[in-house]
Amino acid sequence: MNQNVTCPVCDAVFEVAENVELNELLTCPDCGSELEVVNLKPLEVAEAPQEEEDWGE
Amino acid sequence: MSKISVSVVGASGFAGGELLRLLLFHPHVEIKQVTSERHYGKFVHKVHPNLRKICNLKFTGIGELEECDVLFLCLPHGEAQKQIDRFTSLAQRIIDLSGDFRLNDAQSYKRWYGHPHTRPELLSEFVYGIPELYRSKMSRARFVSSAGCNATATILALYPLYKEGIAQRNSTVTEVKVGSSEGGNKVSEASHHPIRHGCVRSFKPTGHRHLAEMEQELSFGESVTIHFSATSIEMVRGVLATSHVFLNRDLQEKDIWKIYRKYYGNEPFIRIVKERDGNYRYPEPKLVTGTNYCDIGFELDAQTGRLVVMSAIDNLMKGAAGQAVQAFNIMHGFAETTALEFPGLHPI
Amino acid sequence: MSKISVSVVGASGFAGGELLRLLLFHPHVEIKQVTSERHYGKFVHKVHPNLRKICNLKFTGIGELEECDVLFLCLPHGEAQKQIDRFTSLAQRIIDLSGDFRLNDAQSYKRWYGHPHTRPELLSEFVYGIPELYRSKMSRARFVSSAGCNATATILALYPLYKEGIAQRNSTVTEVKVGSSEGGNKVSEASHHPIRHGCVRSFKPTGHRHLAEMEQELSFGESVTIHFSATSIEMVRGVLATSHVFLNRDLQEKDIWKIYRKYYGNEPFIRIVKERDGNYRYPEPKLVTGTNYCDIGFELDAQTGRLVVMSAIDNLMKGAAGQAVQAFNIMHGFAETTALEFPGLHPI
Repeated sequence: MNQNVTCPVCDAVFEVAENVELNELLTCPDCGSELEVVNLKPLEVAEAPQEEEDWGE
Repeated sequence: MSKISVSVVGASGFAGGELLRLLLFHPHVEIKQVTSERHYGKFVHKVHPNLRKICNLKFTGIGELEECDVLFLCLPHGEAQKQIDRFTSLAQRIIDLSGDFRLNDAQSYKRWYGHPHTRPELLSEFVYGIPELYRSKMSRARFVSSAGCNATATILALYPLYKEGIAQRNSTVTEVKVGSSEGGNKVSEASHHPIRHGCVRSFKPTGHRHLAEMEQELSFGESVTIHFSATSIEMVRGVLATSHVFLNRDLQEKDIWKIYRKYYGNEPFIRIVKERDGNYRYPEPKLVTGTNYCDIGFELDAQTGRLVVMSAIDNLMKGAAGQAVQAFNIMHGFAETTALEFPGLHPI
Repeated sequence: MSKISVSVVGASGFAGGELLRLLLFHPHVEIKQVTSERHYGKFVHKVHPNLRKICNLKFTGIGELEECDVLFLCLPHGEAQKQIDRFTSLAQRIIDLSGDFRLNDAQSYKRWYGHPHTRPELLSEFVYGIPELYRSKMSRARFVSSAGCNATATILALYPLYKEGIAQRNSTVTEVKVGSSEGGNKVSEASHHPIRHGCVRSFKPTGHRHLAEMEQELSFGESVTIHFSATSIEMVRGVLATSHVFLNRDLQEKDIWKIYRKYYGNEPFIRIVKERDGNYRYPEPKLVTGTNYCDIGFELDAQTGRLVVMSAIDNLMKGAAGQAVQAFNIMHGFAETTALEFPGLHPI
């Protein structure tokens, strides 16, 4: 049975596979943020650090 | 299910051509007549070359209009008002793409267009043409007045914020960057290629007519002022509206996401585009070219309470013909995306 | 009728993205897997933003490929050759969009690509991917090798003239004007915007690889030479091939019309565009952007016997993904225009 998790960045609620592992990286389907599983029971995610690529002029 | 007979009045312009492109592929539509005085008797594909080998219709004259189920009006400013009785006698439903019946209030029309409306009593008969705001009224409407392109982009960006009352009402500054097709197919010195090419032209720093619709739709009973400017850039189709909204309370990014999701989460033609990486992190007009999408993105400056909202549309699609077909689908109970499925091109 | 299961190998490039755009709207197709090593695990719409809200697929790895009915290969040069046995074991039919299996003759491959072909015995198994030339062979084929974009535009323009034998075989001069998307999505100094913008860059005055296919398809058993050059201009999608053909007999304009009508009169994707007035009198690449059309026009200089033939395509559509889907439709007996109905935009 899949579990639901809430994205800390945009508050979207999305489904995650039941066998998700600690420190696994997920992508929020709404805002695309990279999230890291920081706790399994209860399931918790936090924003994964992303290096800032340059973009634009 | 028998097809809906549709005629397009004034179909030689860019919006009329785009409408034909969509209607020719609409499964429930039979195009009956297509009028243009200037191109009377000519093949439609002579004026709309993308319809070569697809459409063998010829332009007929407005005087030869016959009865049909739905009339789309793509006439120059003021013409729809003049001939409205004739049109309403010919068709059960009318979708007007001009500005004639967009405003609910005759005084506001006179203020913005400089002359009084000739049929003020009809203004309230027309539903304002943004489905995301008036879907239920539209489903029962006989007349719809399609919204202006800049107005559509700006209203869709600001509507949730003004409805929730989190914006300082009279502080929003909006600047649209627009393409040359907004001027229509009438040629002028200013649109002559060697002059127009590469322009970053501040053609309306103040007093743009579409302001009337924005203030009408964002007022919710209390007067509101939007500080609006328009700049044309090196583009044919496309509008990017950049709105600077000054919030009246402390909010976080997540709160803004929640508000937009609340209003637009289930909308088939609105996408929230706000990404941390990649080449297209905020709405980009070229990506919605030919589609009926309005992409909306934002960034919150927490220190100053300024929320920058970006909205991108194709002025000929969500800003004109696409939105008119969306309204047509709602008025007839068809799936709203019918004939509006084109996803856009990348790269373009 | 159950759907055809299709996987796209190497789908993060421009051609792969265009293929997905078409296949996602193909009524008989079920997309099974989409591979990209570089973007493994990412949403497809991160790389192809026009597929936002339309496709929730994620890229998988080539190592995880499973059996399916049809494999589209969009791999870099040489990769299809290397892994062909694995691919033929996974799928009944293969459509390869690379240049690996375009040439029938191993010697010619070595001459043009500078290294020997690793699986020459398979070359004759692949049908060359221009449906207008090989429709019946394609309908029975297991493998098809999609044609190059410049080659497609040039071959379709010249084929009727060479087949009828009215051209001086080794005198034709062809110059293609092309857009930046031909270079694919790999970035380079030369494609850096401040450098690439506004270029009229003679990047291949001689020795363009696609020449091999042109000479192969226009030879009819006797060797032929096409004098070919390529110039990139301010455009993203599009090819305009301008061919100067020196006729070997006195002919009039209507003879040329007759020849083109004889070969292409019933072709769904070829339009003869030659008009005396209007803004688009000869083929215009921007008008076929996003479509599978090849527009062909011509002008005869009776004094000198020079026939100028102009042909316009979208290099990502008729020059790649569109033509691959056209072949797919033929191989499966579907209507050839299935999922290829988009008429193009005007103005654009």
